[in-house]
Amino acid sequence: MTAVVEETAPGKGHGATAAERDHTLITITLRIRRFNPETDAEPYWQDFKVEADPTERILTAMMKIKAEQDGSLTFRRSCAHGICGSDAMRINGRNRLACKTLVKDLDMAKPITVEAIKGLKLEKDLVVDMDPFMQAYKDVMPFLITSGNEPTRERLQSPEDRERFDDTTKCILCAACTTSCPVFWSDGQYFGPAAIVNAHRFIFDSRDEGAEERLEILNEKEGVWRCRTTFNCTEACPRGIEVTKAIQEVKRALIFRRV
Amino acid sequence: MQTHKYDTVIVGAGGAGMRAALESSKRSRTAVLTKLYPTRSHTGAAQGGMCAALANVEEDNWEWHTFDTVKGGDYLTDQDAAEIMCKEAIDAVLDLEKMGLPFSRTPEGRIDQRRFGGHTRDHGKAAVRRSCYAADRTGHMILQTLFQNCVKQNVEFYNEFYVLDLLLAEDEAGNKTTSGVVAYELATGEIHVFQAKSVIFATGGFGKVFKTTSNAHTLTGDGMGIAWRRGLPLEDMEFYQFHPTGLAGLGILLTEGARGEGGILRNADGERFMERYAPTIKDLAPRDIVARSMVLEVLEGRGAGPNKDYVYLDLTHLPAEQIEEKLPDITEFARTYLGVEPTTELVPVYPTAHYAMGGIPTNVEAEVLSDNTTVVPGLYAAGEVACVSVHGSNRLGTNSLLDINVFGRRAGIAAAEYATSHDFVELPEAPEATVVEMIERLRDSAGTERVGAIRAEMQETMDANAGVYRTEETLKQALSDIKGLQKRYLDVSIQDKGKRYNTDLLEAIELGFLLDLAEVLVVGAQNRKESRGGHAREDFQARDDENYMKHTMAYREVDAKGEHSIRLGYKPVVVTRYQPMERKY
Amino acid sequence: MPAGTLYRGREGMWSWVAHRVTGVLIFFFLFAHVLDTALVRVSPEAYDQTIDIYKNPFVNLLEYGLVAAILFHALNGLRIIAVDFWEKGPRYQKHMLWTVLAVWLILMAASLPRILEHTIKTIFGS
Amino acid sequence: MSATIENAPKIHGGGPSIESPRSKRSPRSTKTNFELYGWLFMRLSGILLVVLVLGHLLIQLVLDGGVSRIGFAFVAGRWSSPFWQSWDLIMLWLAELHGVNGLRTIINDYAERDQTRFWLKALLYTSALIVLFLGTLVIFTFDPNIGS
Repeated sequence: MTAVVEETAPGKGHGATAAERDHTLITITLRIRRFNPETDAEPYWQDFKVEADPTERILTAMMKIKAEQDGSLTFRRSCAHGICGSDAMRINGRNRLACKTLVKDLDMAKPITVEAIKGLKLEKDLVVDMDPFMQAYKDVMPFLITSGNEPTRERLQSPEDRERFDDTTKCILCAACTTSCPVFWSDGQYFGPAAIVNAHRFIFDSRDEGAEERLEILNEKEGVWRCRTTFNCTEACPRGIEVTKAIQEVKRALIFRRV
Repeated sequence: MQTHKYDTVIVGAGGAGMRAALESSKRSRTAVLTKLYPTRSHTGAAQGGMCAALANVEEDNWEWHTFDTVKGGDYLTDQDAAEIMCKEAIDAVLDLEKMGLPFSRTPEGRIDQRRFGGHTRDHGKAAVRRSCYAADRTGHMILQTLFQNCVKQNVEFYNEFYVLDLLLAEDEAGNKTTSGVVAYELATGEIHVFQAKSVIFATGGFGKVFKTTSNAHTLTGDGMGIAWRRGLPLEDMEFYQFHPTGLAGLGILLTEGARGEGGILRNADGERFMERYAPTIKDLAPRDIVARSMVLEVLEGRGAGPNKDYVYLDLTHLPAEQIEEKLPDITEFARTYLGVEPTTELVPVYPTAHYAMGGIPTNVEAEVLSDNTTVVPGLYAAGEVACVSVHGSNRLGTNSLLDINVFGRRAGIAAAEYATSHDFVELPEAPEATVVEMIERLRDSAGTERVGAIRAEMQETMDANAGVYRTEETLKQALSDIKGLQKRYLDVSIQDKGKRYNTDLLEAIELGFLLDLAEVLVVGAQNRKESRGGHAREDFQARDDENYMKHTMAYREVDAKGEHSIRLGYKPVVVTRYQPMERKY
Repeated sequence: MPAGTLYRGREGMWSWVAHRVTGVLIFFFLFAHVLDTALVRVSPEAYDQTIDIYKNPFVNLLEYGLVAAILFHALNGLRIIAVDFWEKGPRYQKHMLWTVLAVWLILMAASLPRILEHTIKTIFGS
Repeated sequence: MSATIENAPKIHGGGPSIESPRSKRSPRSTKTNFELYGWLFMRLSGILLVVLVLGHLLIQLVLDGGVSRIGFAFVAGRWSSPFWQSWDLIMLWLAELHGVNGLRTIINDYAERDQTRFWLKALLYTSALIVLFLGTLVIFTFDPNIGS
């Protein structure tokens, strides 16, 4: 459950909470990779200087730029606190959610680079085409499959069985994992971590009866065997899902056919 | 421009929209139009749970739930609607479980339940465990589960299609019938006309009229704004819920489930002040009461922090494992955004704008009303955009997730049935004209006003003058500010003149809706000279059933010169079995 | 399109890159090694001549590099297997990588004199 | 994700970019466990190779005298024993197959055009055949008296 920051440890109390510390604005530089398909042949870098509170989110700084400096700066955003998965982007070289990355957790003295996630078609500035990503998700049959008559009440499931797949229920489909994967960059046909995570969520759900079918899909050429355990996905997941571990569990399930 | 033809068109793909789609797509050819990818919808941010009298862990029944809902809504709740919701709640939860939702479980393997604000046993005797939950990610699980089932059913989505207009055919007598919607495709800038027999609005709320809000940036009241501009009324817009526990200064939501698990609110002196305001259920009083109490603590100088402008949520007495297991996400929010460790430190919290009780008036079949009783054939609304009104003047925690599931489902069924038994209504001539004009005006404007500046000023004035407590004076200020901003909005210009992913244009349009709705909210609040639920007047602190035990209906009037004004009317409250009483907890 | 910045992967990614690079190196060496060994079918002289190349100080140094590559590939390979089959492997992948590197360093240091003995003798006399 | 709009080809253009990934997913290939076995083979052969190759290195380069003593005579000495013959034979096959599979993966990853992929793989498999054939031949038909 740790956030994706790494340059400094997440701020702990130190006697005063962040809300109680004084808020001094500093000037930071965001070096954003811009691309407008209507006018540009190639993407290019553009620097923006913006006043920011160190405890502020990168997303806030970007919204400030859009509101005050350049309205054409284009990116997706919605909930702004790491729940909706809209604003996955590559900040200082790593995939993160702009709304879960605080200014103070990056090197504020240097320009902060912001670019689109890699491996999906770039549409404009930080917006990529999410359709292929969603297609991979759909391909693993991410829904409960059961047979027989529906029970009148709920299906029973012990807390232990529920816990078995808890980690992978957290996925918000932000694509930070899939687009951090070196295999996905070079081979877009690979299902990618997010799709496997969502298959895992059902394969290990004690109520589900579609595991065999899903495993068969992931046994394909573009399935789990393409995973090279680089752990980029685990590092990138803003929800703290142990993505690589989930993929390994699917591999082992395939090998031992023990689900 | 492109034209599409569907039986049913659903606008919005949050909980209500997708729940409706699961029903309507089985019965009629359905398209779901959403300005976001479905899983980005704000249903996913809901945390604490979804109440239903399953009685899995202790005695409970849906009548108690109904009573709590009516009382929680300060008796402005339409009781027929509340009965339906609370009765159907049980199946709504079980349906979700069968769809695969991973609820937290009891040791016996049943769906676990926990306490939540305002939910009591036997008409207010004590707090009851009624909220079915999945850690503090219930909304996330609901949204994912509904989306998963939409994938399973092959529901047709049009992602990043921003609906900007509702097409209504009108006969000589002025009766309106639905004929479709007009949408703007973000990826290409192209206009799409969707001809449909029935249309469901499930576009969510408009929390972005406020600065400090738990709402997503996308919650700009588009659905309400579109209906409003098409001459449909809006109901009870002055009732806006402020959630007590937003992260101070940020507004990010910390679930009421935190108090359901035993969390306590404390002022700067460490006092558990809710004991003074709600002696029986204390911190689990309904949100309006807790939010008002918190504001009073701060106003009376007992606020914490350097500016004495917030209070604390105390979880430190709870076992760390319980916090990690039951409240993992909010714990992380506190760590990430405030640098506070909730297991050992107090978390600074303050009320945050959260939920619109009001919206497009509908009956219990989710049919949209054009006045107190007249149905607009083919038009439906469900979820936060609608006002059924199951929440009255104050929604109980968890009842929104219930609302979207119960009335989303009802809307889906009703709309599909309407579509299968009716023919297409002819589209008006040049159906896209209004939208094209609106977009071109913004794109070609030579004005000098900036969207960001106007939006910021609107949010400032709404926070300052139309927040938890309001007075005649502050509301007057808010109204004059909004009027001024509306004038400036006419001069707004955007920098992005392109067609692809023009979010600059999108934000400008959204601001227009927000300004409209802010005005309706303030005018309604000004007119209601009492305090009830989510509408608290410092200058009229008592509830006044004599004069205001009725819903506000706001109508947009346009005079001969094209100037618009707001006319207010009223609608009686449906009372079935619970007579208004003084509200004590 | 000119790529953006290099992805800043961490231990997991860089160990994978190293694994790939060493793997390819070893593969090409294997190819050469089988060919040179095949010379034993031709004549002892041909073989010994070729083997003399290995005894050249510079090639001897390359050989040390080859050992480094093989050792890393082997040890990291074992780490990958642990990640694959040990339930807690993914959680301890970084610890295991540091262990791999430590063992690798020790072995490389320990074998340094032996492998380069020939070169040392050639250059400095025995 | 957006539904197919029959009369509306989605306009993509302008943007120079890699081809849309996963857009032209071929229908599900016939069910085989080839990739699974390939993956398993890499692990199992890996473990054996650690022993075989490190042993080989130890003998060749570290133990008594290292590379200095290697020569025709040394080889002749070793291959007179069936034990070392089988050691080297197994090592040769496992290493070559391990390597070929590794290279195959790398080609799959980085060769973007089908043509390139085909030719690189053809080259790879040919080289593997040569190495395996030659290596096996040498080990089995080694003649210590060839020079005399």
